[in-house]
Parts: sequence; C-alpha cells; structure tokens
Amino acid sequence: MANEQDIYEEHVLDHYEDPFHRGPLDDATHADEGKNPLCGDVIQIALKLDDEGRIREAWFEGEGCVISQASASMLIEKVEGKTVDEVKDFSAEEMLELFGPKLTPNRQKCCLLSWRVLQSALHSPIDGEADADADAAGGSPRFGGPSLSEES
Amino acid sequence: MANEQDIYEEHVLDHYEDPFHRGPLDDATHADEGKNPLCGDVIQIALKLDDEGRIREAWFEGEGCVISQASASMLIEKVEGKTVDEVKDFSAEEMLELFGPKLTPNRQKCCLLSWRVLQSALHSPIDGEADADADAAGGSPRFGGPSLSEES
Amino acid sequence: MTFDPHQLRDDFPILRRTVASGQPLAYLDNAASTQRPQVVIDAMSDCYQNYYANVHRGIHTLSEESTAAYEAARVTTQHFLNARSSREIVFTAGTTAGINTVARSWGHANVGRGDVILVTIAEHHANIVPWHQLAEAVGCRVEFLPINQSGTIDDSVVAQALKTHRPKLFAFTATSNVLGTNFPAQSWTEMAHRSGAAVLVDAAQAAPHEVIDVQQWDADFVVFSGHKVCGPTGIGVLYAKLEHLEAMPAFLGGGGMIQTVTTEGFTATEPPEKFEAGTPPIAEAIGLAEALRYLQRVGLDNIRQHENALCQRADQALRQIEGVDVLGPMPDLKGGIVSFTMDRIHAHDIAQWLDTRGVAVRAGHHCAMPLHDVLGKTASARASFYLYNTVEEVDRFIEAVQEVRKKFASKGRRRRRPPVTNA
Amino acid sequence: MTFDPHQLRDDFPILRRTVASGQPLAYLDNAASTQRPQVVIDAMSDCYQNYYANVHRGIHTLSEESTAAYEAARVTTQHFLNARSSREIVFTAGTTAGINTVARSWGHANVGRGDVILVTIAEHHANIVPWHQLAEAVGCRVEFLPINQSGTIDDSVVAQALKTHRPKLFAFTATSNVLGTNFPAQSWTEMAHRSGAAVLVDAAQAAPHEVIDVQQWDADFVVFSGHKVCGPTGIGVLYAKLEHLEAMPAFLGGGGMIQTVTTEGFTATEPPEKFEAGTPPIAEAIGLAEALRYLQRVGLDNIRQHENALCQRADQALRQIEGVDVLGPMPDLKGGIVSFTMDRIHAHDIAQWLDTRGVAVRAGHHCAMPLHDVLGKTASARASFYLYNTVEEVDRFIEAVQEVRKKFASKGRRRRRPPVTNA
Ligand SMILES: Cc1ncc(COP(=O)(O)O)c(C=O)c1O
Ligand SMILES: Cc1ncc(COP(=O)(O)O)c(C=O)c1O
Repeated sequence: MANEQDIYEEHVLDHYEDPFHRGPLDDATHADEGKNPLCGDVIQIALKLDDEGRIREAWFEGEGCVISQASASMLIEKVEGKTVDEVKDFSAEEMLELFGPKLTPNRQKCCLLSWRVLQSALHSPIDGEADADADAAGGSPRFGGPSLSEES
Repeated sequence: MANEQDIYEEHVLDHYEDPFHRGPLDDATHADEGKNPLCGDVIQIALKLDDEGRIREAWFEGEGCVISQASASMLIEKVEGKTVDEVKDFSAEEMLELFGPKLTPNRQKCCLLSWRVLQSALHSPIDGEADADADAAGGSPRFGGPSLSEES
Repeated sequence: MTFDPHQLRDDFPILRRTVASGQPLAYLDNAASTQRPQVVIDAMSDCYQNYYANVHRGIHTLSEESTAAYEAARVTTQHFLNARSSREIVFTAGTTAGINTVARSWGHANVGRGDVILVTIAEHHANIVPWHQLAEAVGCRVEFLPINQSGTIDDSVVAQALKTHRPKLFAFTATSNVLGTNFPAQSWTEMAHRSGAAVLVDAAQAAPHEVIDVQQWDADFVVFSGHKVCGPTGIGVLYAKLEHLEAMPAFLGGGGMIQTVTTEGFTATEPPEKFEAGTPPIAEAIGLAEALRYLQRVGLDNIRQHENALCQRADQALRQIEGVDVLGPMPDLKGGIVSFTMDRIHAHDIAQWLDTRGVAVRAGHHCAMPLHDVLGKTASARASFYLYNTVEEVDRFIEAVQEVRKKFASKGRRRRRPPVTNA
Repeated sequence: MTFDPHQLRDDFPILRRTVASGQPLAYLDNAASTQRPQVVIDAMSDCYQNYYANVHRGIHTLSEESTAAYEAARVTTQHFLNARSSREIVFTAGTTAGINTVARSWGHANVGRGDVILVTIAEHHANIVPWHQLAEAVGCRVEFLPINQSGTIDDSVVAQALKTHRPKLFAFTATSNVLGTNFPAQSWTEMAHRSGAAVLVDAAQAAPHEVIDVQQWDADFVVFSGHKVCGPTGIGVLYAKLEHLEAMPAFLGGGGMIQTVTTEGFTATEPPEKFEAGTPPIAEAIGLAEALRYLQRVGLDNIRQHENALCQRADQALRQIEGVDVLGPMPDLKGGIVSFTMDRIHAHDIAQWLDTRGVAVRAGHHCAMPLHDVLGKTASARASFYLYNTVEEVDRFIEAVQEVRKKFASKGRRRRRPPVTNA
C-alpha cells in the first residue's frame, strides 16, 4: 500500500496551485473532455496540432481532486512539442511514473483521467467526426485495474 | 433430531402394507385431493357425511412415501364416525402424535398431507362450490414449519 | 447491560488493526458498510464446518439441520421487524435486489402509463434507478420531493405532492445516507395510504440504528441490507405484507419458487419461497440472524443514543472549522451521519488525507447524484458512526480535518520548471 | 501432487461429523451443494476480521484493500474459465440469478414474438422457468430436445432441431443434474452458431468437475454457482462475451451500475459493474476465488477421474440389486451422478433409510420435473460424488440400498386393530 502522506508531496501541490497551461485554447484543432465518476473529476483538453503531427500547444481546464488536476498539469507540460505518435506511445504506466507518488488503484483513476482525455483528444478534430479507430476502441482507450464505476 | 430408524417402526409399515379404507368411495358427499411437491406425494380423500354432520365413511387413495400413505391410513381410520366439528378441532400437532414416530420438519409435511386434504375435503361438497371460508383460507389451512416448497 | 463502546470494540477483530500509514483504524464509514462482531463470523463458520447442506430440499440430517437454521433465521428477522408472519420475510441479495424485486414484480403488475412513483430527492440510487427503469418499461413518471434549506421535508410538502400526483407508490428512505435526515416513516405511510398510494420504505440506513416495527409503520414494503447491520454481504431482506406477496407475480424464475414445471409453463409456489429462486444465501441468512441478535443484545436504543452523541460532537466541531459546510439538518433531526464539504478542497483529498491519520471516511456522491445536484456539490465527505465508535475517534477525525485545511490552503506555491530534456 | 481422497477429507471439517443416527457422515449430495475446505472458510473470516469494507467506492485503506481482493477474485475466476478479460466476469447471486439476468436483459432485447428458445428436456428448472417467463413476456416459444433411451441426445437430433426451429438461443446444461449426462458444449455451440443461435451453457454441474475453457467452448454465456464448487452460498458467476455485456441493457438498477443519475433518468456504466447493482457479495467473491484455487491445486482432471471411478462402482453395484432402475447413460458418458428408483419404494423412503446409515443422498425431482415426466417417474434418489468421497463410502451406500429392499419389501404385514376407545 502506498503511504498516502507522500501523495501530496510539494511537487504535486505546486502543480495544483500553479498549473501549467490551465485555461482555454482559442485556435485548437483537437479537443475532448472526460469525467471520472469516482471523484466527479472533469478534464477538458484542447490541442493545436501542426501539419507534421506535432503538438504545438496544449491546454487544459477542469475541476476535481488534487491528483486529477496536478497530473493534468504535469501531462500537458510534458507533451507540448511532442508528436502524435510519441503521445500515443506514452503508456498509462509512464503517466503514473510522471506523476511520481505511488497511487492506490482507485486514485490511479484520478491520475489517468487527463491521460485518457489526451489520448481521445488526439482522435477528436474540432470540426469533423471522431476517427474511425477511436470509435472502434469505444471512444476512449481502456487501461488496467477496476473499471471506472461510481462510488457510493 | 429424530432417530429415523424409528420412523419405519412396524406399526407404520403395517399401515403402509395393509391400509385402512384405501380405495374409491362411490357415494361420497365430500372429496378433495392434495399434493406435497416435496415428495410428489398425492392423496385423495372421499367422505360420506350424514345429515347430522358426522363422517359415516372415509376412504383415501394416493401414492407416495411410506409416511404419507401410512399416516393417511391412520387418519382415515381415526376420523370415521367423528363429527365435522371434531375433525376441524383435530390439530396438526394431534396428527403428528397420531402418527407416532417423531418426524423432522420436512417429513412432517408428508405426514400432514392427508390431514390437510381432509380439512379441505370437509369444505368441498361433491356437487357444489367450495365453502366460502375455505376459499378465504386460500383453499387449504396453513400449518407451521417451512412452507411446502419444492426440493431439488 | 451498560453500553460501553470501548468494551464492544473487543467484539470486532478488525478494529484492532492499523491502516497503511501505521495509524490505528478509526472506522467512520459505517453508512457504506459496517464491520462484523466475531459471533457473526463464527456463526457462518459453524454452519460450514458443522451442518451445512442445501436447504428445503433434502431429508438427510444435514439438510434438515441447515433448513431448520435457515428458517430460524427467517423467524429471527421477522421478530426484528415485528412482522406478523415469517412468510412476510423474503431473503434477497441486498437492499438493491429487494427494491428491484418490488419494481419488477409489484411495479409491472400495478403501475401503468401516466401513473406516478413518488420519491424524495434524497434517495440512494437504489431507490431511484429501479423506478426510472419501471418508467421506461411501463410509461409511468417518477416525481421527486424537494428538500428544504435545512435538509428536511415538511409534511405539508408531502401532503401536497400526494394530492397533486396521486402516486401509485411512495418510496422513501427512512434515513438519508448523505444528510442523515430521518424521515417519519409512520406518519408519511399513513398520509400515503390515505391518498391511496402503496409505500416502500428503504430502511438500509434505519435498520442498523433503530427499532423498526413494520406493523406500526404499516408500510407495504420495507427493505434493508445485511452488511449494514453487522451482518454478512450477499444478503438483504425484503419485508412485504403477505397479501402483496401472494398477489404479486413471481420475479426470478428457477428452482425453489415453483409448484410445478412442465414443457408448457410453470406455476409459482407460495411466499416467501416464490421470491427465493435458486439456492438462497444460506450461511448469510444464518450470519444475519446472529447479527440481529447481537444488535438486540446491545440494544438499538442504546446504539441510537450513542451515535447521536458522537454526531452532535462532530457536527459542532466541524461547524467551527473555517470553510467547512455541513450538509443536512442539525444533529437532533438526524442519525449518526455527518456529511460536509470544504471550500476549494475536493472531498477525495479530504478522505485521502484523513486516511493517513487512520480515519476512514467516504467521499463522493454516495450514490445520491440527484441530491448532490440540488445541493450544488459534485461530492462530499461523510463520517458515519456506529456502536463501536468512540469520542476519541471523533476527536481524531476533527483534528485531521483541521490539518486538511492547513495542508491544502493556498500558499502561493510555484511550479518548478521541469529539467530540460534532450529529447 | 498425488490424489488421495482420504487425505483431502482432512481439509473439510464437516466430514468428521456423524449424523442423527450416530453413524459417520457419508456425504453423497454434492450435486445439490458441496462442502467447503477450511481454507475457504478462513479466507472469508480473514476478510471480515482484517480488511473488510465496501468496495470500489472508497479511498481509505480498508476499502482499497477489499476492492483489490474483490477484483483479484474476478481475475481468478477469469483464469478459471480462461475468459479473455476479467470484464467478462459478472458476480451474481448464483446460477439462477445468472440465467435470469441473461433472460431479462439479453432476452428482452433480442427475442420477440414467434422466436424460439431451444433447451433440452434434461434442464434444471433454473434453465427452464426463466425462458417460460420470457415467453410470457415477449411471445416467444420454448422448445425441448428429447433424450433418447440411453439418456443422451444425438447430435443429429440437435442439428434437426436447430434447422427446424432456427432458435435465437440454445440454452443447455453441460451436465445433467439428474442423469449425469455430459452434453458436448463445444460441438453443440459450434452447431448452434452455424445456425445463427446464441448459446448459454449452464455449467452448474460442470464447473465443479472439469476444466472449463470458455474460449474453446465459444459459448456466448456460461453460468455456475459458488456453492457447488466448494465455495460459499450467495454467489455465482455469469460469464458473457464482452460484446454482449456491452450491448445488453442493464438488468437490476441501483448503485454501482450507473454512470450518471438525474431526476430524468440514468445512464449505465461499463461491464462488469453494469450488471452488479448494489453492494456485491464481497466476502463471497473472495471465498469463491479461494475455492477455485483449491480445486485447481487438487486438479480438476484428478477430480473427474476419481468421481468417475466411484460412479462406475456405484452404478455397477446398483444394477445388480433387484428392482433398481438406474437413470441415465452408462458411467463412461456421465459425471459423478447416479440417480435411481426402486420398484414400489418411494425415493424419499430410500433417502430416509440411507440417512440412518449416515449416507446423505437427495430424493425428489431434483428441480427437473419435465425430465421426470418423460421418464415416467415422480421422484428419484440421487447419489453424487465429489473429490472427498471414498470407495468405502460407495460401499456403505450400496449396502444401505440393499437394506432398503429388505426393509420395505412386502411381508404380508397386517394392520393391528386400534384399541377400542370409549369416545
Ligand atoms: C444444472 C443446474 N442448473 C442450475 C442449478 C441452480 O443453481 P443455484 O440453485 O445455485 O442457482 C443447479 C443446482 O441446483 C443445477 O444443478
Ligand atoms: C439508503 C440506502 N439505500 C440503499 C442502499 C443500497 O444497499 P445495497 O448496496 O446493500 O444494496 C444503501 C447503501 O448503499 C443506502 O444507504
């Protein structure tokens, strides 16, 4: 079991209080939004892709627990400038590593929310249909652990 | 718990092999039939009541386990000549006593089948509707213990 | 017997443990599920070790013994609820299964297009979704009673709604699992009956904490769960008036609930077996009966009083912490539940921090999304008390909430630049 | 590991006991329900004593631990069945609940007026009544495959029925709980799929006794019960292909199975939670997983072989007793079940007498009335074997059956006149 005291280490709280690129992106080419019903967390991600398939700019907005918001900030900071292929290769495990503190399975869902939204945003051009392969995957990629059911 | 070896004491097997008034009763005034879904036991009882409300003759037919058939024989032998009121007063506990060997709850159902059918036969004149109070009681009186559900 | 929570704690082995952080456990998540005393665990082990067999259906010794124990559990439950007959007690998989049984069986037979099911906005999803499903199936409507500012519902609002909607069924919780509000089961049932509505009382949060007398309530249906009354998971109770159980069509089909089966069709047997298709939760029923006896030995009035004292203490202290918003009514109108939010701090961060202090609370919408919607919250944190909680645990809880404020307060922190990578 | 039933018996505390008559227990009622090894009882006690909380929904230590254990149980079950994904594993209350879920959810969505559900005449009521109920609700028909003289069904009969009826669903048991007949799950599934039918396999009597590979069977739905695989009561498993679970409408409504709930309606969440409304059987899932691991340690192939040897011995000896009629096929075509009747002796008298000898068998229609109808029997006696049964127990069983013949044979007994009373 993780020692939860470490979850809120300074690095995390810094991102929570002073997030990277939190706000709207007016000329976004791709965007998507996702929810984590466990916490009621919401994350919107907006991307500007250039012609070479590189992320020129990435912004997020959202509401939720420290983990969901801080991890979104870390992720957005990380992927700016990367190519679409590089981002697609970025795995859930790498996302958890990027976040840092070890998380229990339930809190991993919070951390992976922005990662999940980013992956589906790549398949969601702003004026157009979602890509075929995103549809086939049920709209958003799946990852391990218990699925995203609600809590009580 | 009962010692089941005693259930099949000679007295019981005698009734099973040489039952009292087993067979049809041609000029019956009252009759009914019942089933015990637990064992698939069936008992039909036919009565001839006289004008004073006395059971002049009682006969039974049926199929089933030793307990259901032997107890029916004992009951029929017992009630011939009794008044309807006397029979109505004859309780489930007295029936179990009449049978003799102590029975576990499940086997009590077998033993009480003929008692149940007798009670409802009293309310079932052969040409006519069932009495109102029998209907109100759901057709057959209830007794204690688990209800008559099926087995598997 | 004098009531001493410290002494009662010894009955519950799990309360001796520590949590991940090494702190001793203060289990304040009782509204989600309670813990079990050793006697309940032992009763189930004893069944499996000494007399288990399938019930009802066999005539060998073990089957007779387990049938007797299973039926005795039904009688214990009957007495716990003061039902007229043990035949009014149906063992189900839980509260949720019980409400679904009523919705699918009684509902489909008695509710039609345009009819109304009246519920409160404070219901658990278990008492909302089955009615939405019924609405989808038969075209009825689900109407919601609003709560007032103080987290309760005035009788006049109930009366008006009964008059306006003439519902077929009024389904409400006896105690809200979020607000803690106690709704008056007996008087609401009387009002509903006068207007011609049947009544279902969700007693999931009431059965653990108060003496229930279904004859006094006079409700048509009452449901609760084993795991919330110190009993096992996998079992719940549906009480229904015998006349309903007799008139209602069977719900699940299978062994045990039939009179006859042919290639052409089937006939159902009598209640309660009619509603217990398949092998029932045998060991669970035996464990549940032991739990009910345990609660009765401790005394439900004692439990209620004790919880209320803890709730008062927690409530008062929480209201003094800056930025804390306590949901629901003042303690005298509620059971042992305190839900709250903190300004700009997410409920999950509260719960997570409290866990580091050994304090187990829930955070989320507690399966009551419509209620959180009208409260304007996405989530709340909830502490819920039971017989084994102590004043010391309440104080640890309050202290930890105070720490949360300090930990997550804005401090003008700055994100550090990431190390420049050469990728 | 060498297979030794005498040694395995030590794992099962209940096997040490005697019955009412004082005789040691020979438990031959395993088709109704099996007994539990101590490890299974311990796994559940351990959960309640050391880490129990409600699952999925909390972020405190206990809830994390019990959620992890509950989800690990799902993975264990997935591997037991060789399912593609743990998301294909739904925990239900039992086989009966599983089949009802398929009938109400998949059935109502996919079966309409005039459609056919094909079953065999050898089904348990759990795999008949839900289809009768579906027929009542949507106007489909239920067609029954007959058995032949030897208690089996020829593939050609299946092929013909598939061609004639073009069923929407072919629902059959992998092993008859009366005849013991093994039906070929894999080849019948293939035949059914070729004719466009979906397939449900009732594995209640197969899961305890053989390695199941749902991918090899390729069936759409497979169900079994915890209590028949050395696991607890109150739990069962519904396996379904993920595509079905995703397409099927939710069944029971409540907490855990929703994405959102408003006053207007609800949206369901993903499988498997979509089909697990309410607090699930948490301790039961953990106990079930322990039971599955136990069976795998012992080895399902060993179990099957052992049972078959016992069955052979019992079958042969029974056929030599005058007046005994053994139902179903010869032992090489069946699992460890021997059902029989005795000329002019009721099955319940057989079972009752055997109980005096410590031998526990079932008697009745075994929830298979349509089968008994075509066999022309009202009831039969059934001995069913499991891993802990021994050759000695089989011999005690046979000896007791021989006694039955003597005890109940006609002896020209005469009823004694009752004492003359003066009433
Ligand atoms: C073949 C078969 N199907 C279904 C069932 C029903 O199982 P349960 O009673 O556990 O729901 C049984 C056992 O009784 C069975 O033998
Ligand atoms: C008021 C209320 N109703 C219903 C339920 C559902 O109970 P279960 O999950 O045991 O079916 C709960 C508990 O979660 C509850 O608090």
